[in-house]
Amino acid sequence: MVEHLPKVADSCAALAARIEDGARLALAPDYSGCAMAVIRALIQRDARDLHLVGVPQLGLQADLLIGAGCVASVEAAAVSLGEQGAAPCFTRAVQSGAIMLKDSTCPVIHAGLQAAEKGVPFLPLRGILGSDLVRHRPDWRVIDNPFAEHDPILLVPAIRADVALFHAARGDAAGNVWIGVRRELMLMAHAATSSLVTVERLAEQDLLADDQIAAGVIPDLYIDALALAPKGAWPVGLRGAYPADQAALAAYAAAAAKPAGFARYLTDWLALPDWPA
Amino acid sequence: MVEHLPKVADSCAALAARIEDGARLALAPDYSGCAMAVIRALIQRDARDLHLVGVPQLGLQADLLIGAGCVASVEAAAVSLGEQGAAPCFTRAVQSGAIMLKDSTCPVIHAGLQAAEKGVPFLPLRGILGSDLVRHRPDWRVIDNPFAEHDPILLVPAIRADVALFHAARGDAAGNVWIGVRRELMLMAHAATSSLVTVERLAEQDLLADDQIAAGVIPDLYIDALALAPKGAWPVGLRGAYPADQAALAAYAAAAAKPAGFARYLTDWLALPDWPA
Amino acid sequence: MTGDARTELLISCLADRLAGCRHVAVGAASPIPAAAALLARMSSEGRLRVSILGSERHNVFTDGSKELFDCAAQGRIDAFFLGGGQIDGQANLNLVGVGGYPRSPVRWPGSFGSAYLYHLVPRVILFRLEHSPRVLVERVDFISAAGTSPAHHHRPGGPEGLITGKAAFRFDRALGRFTLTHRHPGVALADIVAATGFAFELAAELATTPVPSAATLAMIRGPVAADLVQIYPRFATEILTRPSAPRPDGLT
Amino acid sequence: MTGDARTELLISCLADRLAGCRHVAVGAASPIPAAAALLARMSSEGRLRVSILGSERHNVFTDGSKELFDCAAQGRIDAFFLGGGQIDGQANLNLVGVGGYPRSPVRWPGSFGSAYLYHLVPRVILFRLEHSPRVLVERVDFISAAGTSPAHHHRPGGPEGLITGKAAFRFDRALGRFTLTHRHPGVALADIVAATGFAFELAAELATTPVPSAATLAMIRGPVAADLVQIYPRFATEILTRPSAPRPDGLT
Repeated sequence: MVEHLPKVADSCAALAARIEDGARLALAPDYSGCAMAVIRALIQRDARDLHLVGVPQLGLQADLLIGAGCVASVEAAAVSLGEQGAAPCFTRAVQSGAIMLKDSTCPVIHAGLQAAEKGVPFLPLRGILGSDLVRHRPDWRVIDNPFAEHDPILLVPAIRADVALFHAARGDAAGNVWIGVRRELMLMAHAATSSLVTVERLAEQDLLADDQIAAGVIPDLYIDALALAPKGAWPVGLRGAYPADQAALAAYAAAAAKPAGFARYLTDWLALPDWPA
Repeated sequence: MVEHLPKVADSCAALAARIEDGARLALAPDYSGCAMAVIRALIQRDARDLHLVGVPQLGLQADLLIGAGCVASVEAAAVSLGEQGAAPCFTRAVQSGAIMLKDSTCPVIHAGLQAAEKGVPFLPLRGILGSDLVRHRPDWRVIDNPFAEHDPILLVPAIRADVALFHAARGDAAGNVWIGVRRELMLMAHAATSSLVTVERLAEQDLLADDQIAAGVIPDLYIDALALAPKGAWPVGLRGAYPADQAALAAYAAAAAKPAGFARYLTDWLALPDWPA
Repeated sequence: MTGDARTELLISCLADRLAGCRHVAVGAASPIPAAAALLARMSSEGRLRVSILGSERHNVFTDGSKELFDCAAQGRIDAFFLGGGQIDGQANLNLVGVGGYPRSPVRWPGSFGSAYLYHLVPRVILFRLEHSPRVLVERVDFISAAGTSPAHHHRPGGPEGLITGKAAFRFDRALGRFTLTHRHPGVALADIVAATGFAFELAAELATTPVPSAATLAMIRGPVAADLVQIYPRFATEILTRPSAPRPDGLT
Repeated sequence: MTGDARTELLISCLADRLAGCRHVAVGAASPIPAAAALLARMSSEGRLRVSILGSERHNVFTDGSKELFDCAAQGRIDAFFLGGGQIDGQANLNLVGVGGYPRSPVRWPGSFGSAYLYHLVPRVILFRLEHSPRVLVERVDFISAAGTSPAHHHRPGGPEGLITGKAAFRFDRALGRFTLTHRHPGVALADIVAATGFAFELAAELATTPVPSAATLAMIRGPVAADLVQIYPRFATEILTRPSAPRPDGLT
């Protein structure tokens, strides 16, 4: 493969600095690739008015950002800490009205991203009709399928994020990122204007040089900046690398159950001298 | 990974026998994965009234099937022999009206397959308006984008093939197929009711067991039958395995330029005692 | 019934609902449905495919998290399990919250893929362990996924029935009503009526949910638990393979 | 001009049209545009990305053959080359056939992606070596891809100009007309007029296409040819790196 200009940034803070206040930010769920070290840097730089898009749902990343006051709105199929239960900051922010909520459902998020990927204003989707989600989403439309009679169908608008932020196992000097079967990260990258990525490690070789590896790679064409972040998803896991740190997640869930507990947790987390790699 | 029931068929003839007369058959272009050995078996069994869908264009496979009288219609963005020039049997069949032609353009085929993949009746697509293709495709629609004003946009219907037929580098006993970066083959498989595949070789191991390999694999969930066919794409090439046999393609193009030459070529080709592996 | 015996009964009961399926998908954080799917797979001699979200072993998807939904729309998934914070008599599901929207005093994570899969998977089996008037309500506060649709809507899928910690209901899609078909061993009809917040029909013959056979129990405690340990380690080791407590009545 | 010198001139001329681009894509079976793109890339010190369909080296796509089209719609491709069996004065392209449809007495392979990319790639450079009245027609027999669109249509892309074996035209999208801006060395205006089947404007100052500098020629014959040999072996070895025949007029 031809070499492209290198894109490896110096730090997670440098990546966080590229995410402007008010940006529409697409994030992965806890089972996929979470760039937790950049989330910390975003909170450290006191980011404001972020509009989060969960692809298709959100977990710890969102709960931290919401608790830290960085978030104006959330569009997702769900926000939760998975086995650790509800996302406490999210729940409080919804109940207090501190964030604007765009409740969705998984395939709508995927279809909205695919619409952005294809550069079309909308995509149709089966099902969903009759759900109260439709009533509360004035940006969705129901039309009669023009290819049939009396066949209502939902149209969902393209979801164009300013930034897709995620973590992956490997990157190379050109900015190619190996994501393996976690193709929702590729969809995010295609659909977003810019993509910022942290990786566990930098590969020596060009990730596109070997077809076997290339099949799981997002080419640098879509990647705007890359930073090295070993254990960058912690305390959530990274497929093939490390499992979620359930003890750390449980500690978070317990602390964040009350606002004061969350505040103490955040202070400690931001003050950690080193990322626990 | 969990073992699924094996799907390795005994022969290319067995695969060809699964493609019924009148079937809508999705085929790959010459640069992707052509199951040429099954094409020969289809002609040997005297298949009739096939409706070919080029994903998104067609080459030698289509020209042979058309020349042999197996084809009722063709839907494709183009049919050609690439560097060897026009596809002679296709050209003659269009000019004589022997086949029904649904002229398309690459992204419409992809969008139609994606609509089938998503189980929706249509997908919107930018561009294309003003092309005479639209005038000649009564199955396409132009609507006003419901999310904007005075913004006409093309809707293209789902392309649901009965069978996707293609060739790939590797398969395993369960029927998993490695296609690497040739993801149009995955889209074909998702979009078709059934998928029949020939492979260069059978892998010993489960192709889904290792994430690095799995990223380029169509899972057996979508594969109905698999046959071993070394050099199964010949005389067209297979990425990573062998290049196109330009001499053989030139010989075909020269012979097929006239109907009598094609007939002689076909007789010889069908009579080849062994596949030239 | 001890917790373990009830869990085994439910696994067996849910597995029975998968008879004849070629492919069942199970969502995340669903240990009992996952165990049921694996049990049904073993009973089918491998003919039933099981896709468990969150599992690496029981998940062949290679096209990202959209693939499950595309796969369902292609008609390649025959059965799925759904639950909800509230389930009403018309089989509407609420996974969003209670007491007003959007600032719901009780707020749950969200609808996930329910609004979609409920319409596209032919056999959706509703499962909720808690059988109480706060879960089984007359009318949900928020419809995440609608139990029924107008006849002209494209809807190949929908609810097949509801299984709880106390009983099993069949759902009639045309009538839009549940019918109580089974009570679990040791559960009185009056208990079910009192714990159910919606009106329902009563089957002509109310059966008792069959207890799992010794062979089934052996499968659950052996290969099913062994298989499940990778996804739900606590559930598999603490619930399924724990030496059983003495069971005074032979089962419960 | 000998064939080789004209080829080099065209490569240089097409490469000039890519100034300022970040990403140019080149379709299959397009050796001269591919060479031009590689030349422009070398001149840009790597800032220009080149995607050549059919190349494994100059093609980073990993999402199948749809990715080129999605990528264009995302605004990530700045320039593309298109040609056609017929090109008319309104920049309509015909890749389908001549003399009636569908049973066209002259039938070409088909429209490929032209109908789409022409609308979505900002800078589409039309290129056709043959400059004759049968190619450059008043009105194409079949519009594969429309040169212009009504103002309210979503159309971020369109034709920038047309380069042939004889000349270069600029296209005015608002007027829907070509303007002749350059004649290639040794080509008379009268020859161009006679060979062009459509009416066109004449630039206030008709320039002569600049011949490639010695440095450019060295790049074409050296690294560009070496790079291209994997995709177009015959073109790269026989045309670009063949020892030049004596050139009576110094170039042509």
